[in-house]
Amino acid sequence: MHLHRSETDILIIGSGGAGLMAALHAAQSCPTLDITVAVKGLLGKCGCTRMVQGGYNVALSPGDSVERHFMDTINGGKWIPNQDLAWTLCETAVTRVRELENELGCFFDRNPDGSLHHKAFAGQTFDRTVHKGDLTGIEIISRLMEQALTLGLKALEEHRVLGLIPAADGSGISGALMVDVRTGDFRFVKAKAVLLATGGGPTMYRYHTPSGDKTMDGLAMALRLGLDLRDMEMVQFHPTGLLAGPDTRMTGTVLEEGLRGAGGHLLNGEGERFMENYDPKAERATRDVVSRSIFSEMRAGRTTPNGGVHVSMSHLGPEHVRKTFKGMVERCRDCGFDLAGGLVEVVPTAHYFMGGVVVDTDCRTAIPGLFVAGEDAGGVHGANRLGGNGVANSTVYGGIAGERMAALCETMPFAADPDETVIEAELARAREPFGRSGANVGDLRDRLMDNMWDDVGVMRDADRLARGVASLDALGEELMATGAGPEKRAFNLTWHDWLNLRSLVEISQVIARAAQIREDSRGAHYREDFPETGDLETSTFTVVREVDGKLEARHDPVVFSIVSPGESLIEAA
Amino acid sequence: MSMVRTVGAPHRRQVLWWAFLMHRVSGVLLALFLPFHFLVLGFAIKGDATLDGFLAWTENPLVKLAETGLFLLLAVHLAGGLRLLALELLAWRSWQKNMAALAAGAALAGALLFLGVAW
Amino acid sequence: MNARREAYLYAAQRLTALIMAPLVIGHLITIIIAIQGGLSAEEILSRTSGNIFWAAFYGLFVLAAGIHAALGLRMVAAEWLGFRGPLANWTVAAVGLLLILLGFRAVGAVI
Amino acid sequence: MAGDDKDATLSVGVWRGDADGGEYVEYSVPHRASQTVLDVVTWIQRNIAPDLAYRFACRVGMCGSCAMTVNGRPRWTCRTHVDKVARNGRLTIAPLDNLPVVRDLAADMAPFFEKWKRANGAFQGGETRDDPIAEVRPDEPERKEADAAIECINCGICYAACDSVRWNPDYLGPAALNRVWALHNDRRDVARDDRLAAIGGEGGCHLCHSQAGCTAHCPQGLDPSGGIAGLKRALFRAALKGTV
Ligand SMILES: Cc1cc2nc3c(=O)[nH]c(=O)nc-3n(C[C@H](O)[C@H](O)[C@H](O)COP(=O)(O)OP(=O)(O)OC[C@H]3O[C@@H](n4cnc5c(N)ncnc54)[C@H](O)[C@@H]3O)c2cc1C
Ligand code: HEM
Ligand code: SF4
Ligand code: F3S
Ligand code: FES
Repeated sequence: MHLHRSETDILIIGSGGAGLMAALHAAQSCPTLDITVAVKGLLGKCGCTRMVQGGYNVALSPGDSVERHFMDTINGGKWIPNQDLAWTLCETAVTRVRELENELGCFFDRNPDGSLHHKAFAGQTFDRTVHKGDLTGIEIISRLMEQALTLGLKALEEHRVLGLIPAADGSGISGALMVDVRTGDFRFVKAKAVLLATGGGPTMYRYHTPSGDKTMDGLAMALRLGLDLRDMEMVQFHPTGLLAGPDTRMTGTVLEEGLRGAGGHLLNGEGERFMENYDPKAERATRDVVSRSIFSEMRAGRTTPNGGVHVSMSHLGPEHVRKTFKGMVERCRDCGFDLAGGLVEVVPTAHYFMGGVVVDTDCRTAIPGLFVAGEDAGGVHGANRLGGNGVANSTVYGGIAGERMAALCETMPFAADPDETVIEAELARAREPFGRSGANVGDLRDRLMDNMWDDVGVMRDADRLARGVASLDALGEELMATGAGPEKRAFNLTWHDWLNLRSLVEISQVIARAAQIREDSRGAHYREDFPETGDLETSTFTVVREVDGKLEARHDPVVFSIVSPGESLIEAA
Repeated sequence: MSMVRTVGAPHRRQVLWWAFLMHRVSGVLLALFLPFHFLVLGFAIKGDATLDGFLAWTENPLVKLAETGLFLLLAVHLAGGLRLLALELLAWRSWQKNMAALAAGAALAGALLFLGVAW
Repeated sequence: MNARREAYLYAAQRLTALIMAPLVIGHLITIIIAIQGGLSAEEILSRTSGNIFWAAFYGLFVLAAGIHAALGLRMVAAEWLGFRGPLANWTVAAVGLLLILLGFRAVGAVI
Repeated sequence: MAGDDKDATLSVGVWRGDADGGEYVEYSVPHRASQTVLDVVTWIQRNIAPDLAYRFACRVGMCGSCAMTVNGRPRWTCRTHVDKVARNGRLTIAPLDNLPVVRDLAADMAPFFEKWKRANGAFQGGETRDDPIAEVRPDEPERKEADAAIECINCGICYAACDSVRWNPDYLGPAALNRVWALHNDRRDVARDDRLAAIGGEGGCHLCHSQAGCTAHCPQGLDPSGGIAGLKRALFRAALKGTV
């Protein structure tokens, strides 16, 4: 098996907010560094940072404070977040937004007097979300991308990273193995420091919002390296994903929160408003409550033709709706629905993944030289992520990782040699499906998505989780018996689908394991058999890791390093 | 095997593209025709007879048609050119389509007028 | 520098267009009037001979047309014939010059 | 076409090939009520042609990866409903024009971004992260121009629709120039004169002939054509002032 080998100082995996910000900061810290970005799609054109609609949380508004942002984050995360991570997030977001505006050229919406506009976002005690209309992500990623283009970094576009390779001498990381999607050639890039920034992404659910290139590859790689993954049961569902039937990729894509905020109604299959039966705030209840309520209606069989519920806006006046939610109305119209005047089917949809690799505030992991930032990192959000903290997380920590990696490289004479046996093992693993005749990988994925949706989804209990674990095991075995036909590696999307599915199955197993051991309901994790939120003072977070091919799950106590339950930084201030 | 990916390139089928094409073709044809036109007039140096002889030749319907064509070209190019100048120098935008239509219409009207008068 | 040259060439093309616009309109109207009753050499010459106004009118037109057409052809040659660079520039300049010379000869003849 | 009719099929010609050439291959695809062109392509790859190469990411019109030529016109396929474009149940799908092909429906976007870079399409600010954020009133005329040009998703559709690009491969093209127009109207930027110089020379904005295919096809409703006209004016002024 021929393997291209090359060397770089810093290898960045992924070109979302975290990856690109890391590249920029590394280059600023040390312009002579050789920086390589390997990314599954085209530079800056894949991943979810592009897809950010709502905006970016930052305590820049007069009267707001980092303390307040921090308290909202901790409360939203149900006291599970790593407080040092959350604090660094809130504190650094201030500089980061100024950097985005002043140095990189993002332009966020202004008030009529020219000052930065901050909008309200659910779950926060202050209007602190800066945004560019409802297409904030496009502005952020485009500006990052064009700055990265001028850096002269080495972009390995359409290079899928297959595995992280440790050093032969056990001293840390050595680099990453990848495949050039276009040619099918394998390549090992040796590096002094590696950043994992593949952006998590819970795309193993029947309904999901993230971009299609995100399939938990990064977390699966980290798991294989034996790293601790935390909060893996924490999957955030957005209550209103578009439901357009199983045959279209449009299904699952997000219909914005504001529809409910503005007074939109949710109607079940019998045409009744049902939210009042679950929560006095009705449609304006929080994301998790609305998601569970819709899910309950669906379980009770009161569904629309495609198996969801309806969102109805027309009572607000179609013209008004068309004006206020232009983007959403157009998006629905493009796939054949009339949001302004008719009914549109919606369903809760998996949106964000709070779980991830255990890191410190310098983005370091347990393996020297390996850094993790963005949605791949765990601990920042705890049990729930505030809308607007996701892109803040990826750009804040991407930047930090870039600086720390640059500093590390400057003290290192050369990169460590790789453990060749791991390279061999990863190559064999990637080529696994070749030679076996192919069943339809898509069918397996459909089954995975159904399993996860039904048994490890919005509402969980011990029985369902047990069933979920069993079907995931069976699915895993079936996948290993399924092939991708003869070995044709150049732009073979069917092979990549297989690889995607393997990452998804593995991380699904971790999610299910973590969900099994968390026997209380918190934030995004809801156990019907343990509906109460446990004692906050003794809060723990879950950690799963792989030991000798087996998953081990445990609880670690939350350290209240800054504030304890019952206290608040705001009163103190 | 063929490299042709878009047969007939329908992406061009929009008003402003045709406006562009008409403008360009008329410009090129004008540039080709104008030297001859000048040449003809230049005959005047050699005495009225040559010119008259030549002008008599223009009584030929075919030549008349060509003259009409020239007139049309000039009209088309003029109208298209004014449209472009408005667009680029005055930053007219939503007007574009109207201007294109106007240009074509004016050119056609001019040509018809000329035809009517000439024959 | 390059940018300035292109900007000036662009401006020259648009400027000559602006100059020609009224001239062409004027010319077209004259033709329509002239054509009624058929063209004749006397007619043309009696109208134009020794008339300083028409001399300036057509002189200006010829000058502008030469510059304008040369610049226009430069663009078309580059795009449709792939003919670019110094040789192309000199060629279209020559065409423009020829146009101007022929034009002046014609103007000289009828004035 | 009857959308819900389970028997209805689409006849789809898909361009298959690579940089050396290719041809249209016919597929028959079930027609559904909710079905985008991207769904058609996906269905073919999943069910008939496992080795069909194409690209997508966000599937909601934000990433600009899924642009292809559909029935002869460049479009974003994830947000193009089949019923909007199919003629008598017929679709032809090819990679974007004016770009090299990687394989099948995937075009090589490298020249597009190379030009973005050449046009100096990256912001250059005079302030740093330690300075306050500039106060810019949204109703300033310059700001309005910049805002109108800002939401480009770099899909390359305008680039594929422009014959000036086709005829002169050196031409920067509408998207890069549209970006420059946005930056030209961003008064926080300190490199506006340099940028005018970068887009005024060879391959620059004077190669645009206002064909306006860019504006007609831009899925984000931007107006590169108008922006480029603005750049031409700006360049002329700059030439007179001697700043380029
Ligand atoms: C529809 C939607 C709306 C959202 N709205 C908001 C919002 O309003 N506010 C907010 O704060 N957050 C929002 N989020 C969340 C936010 O987008 C993400 O949390 C954040 O952008 C993640 O950034 P990232 O850099 O970690 O990952 P991403 O931006 O997702 O980038 C991941 C990168 O890794 C690459 N990659 C993946 N696997 C591999 C591999 N094997 N090899 C090589 N490369 C790989 C991907 O191609 C991609 O380039 C939203 C998310 C979605 C889906
Ligand atoms: C009546 C007054 C005229 C006006 C207002 C006018 C206007 C214009 C304009 C604005 C262009 C630029 C097109 C572009 O770059 O896209 C142009 C191009 C051109 N003009 Fe004229 N023009 C006039 C007369 C003429 C004449 C008399 C000739 C012939 C000698 C001519 C020949 C050309 C040519 C060859 C082009 C290039 C076509 C192209 O680039 O597409 N024009 N004209
Ligand atoms: S200007 Fe429009 S068509 Fe061109 S790349 Fe940007 S979004 Fe696409
Ligand atoms: S299509 Fe091309 S020619 Fe100009 S107006 Fe747009 S860039
Ligand atoms: S898939 Fe992102 S724009 Fe179509």
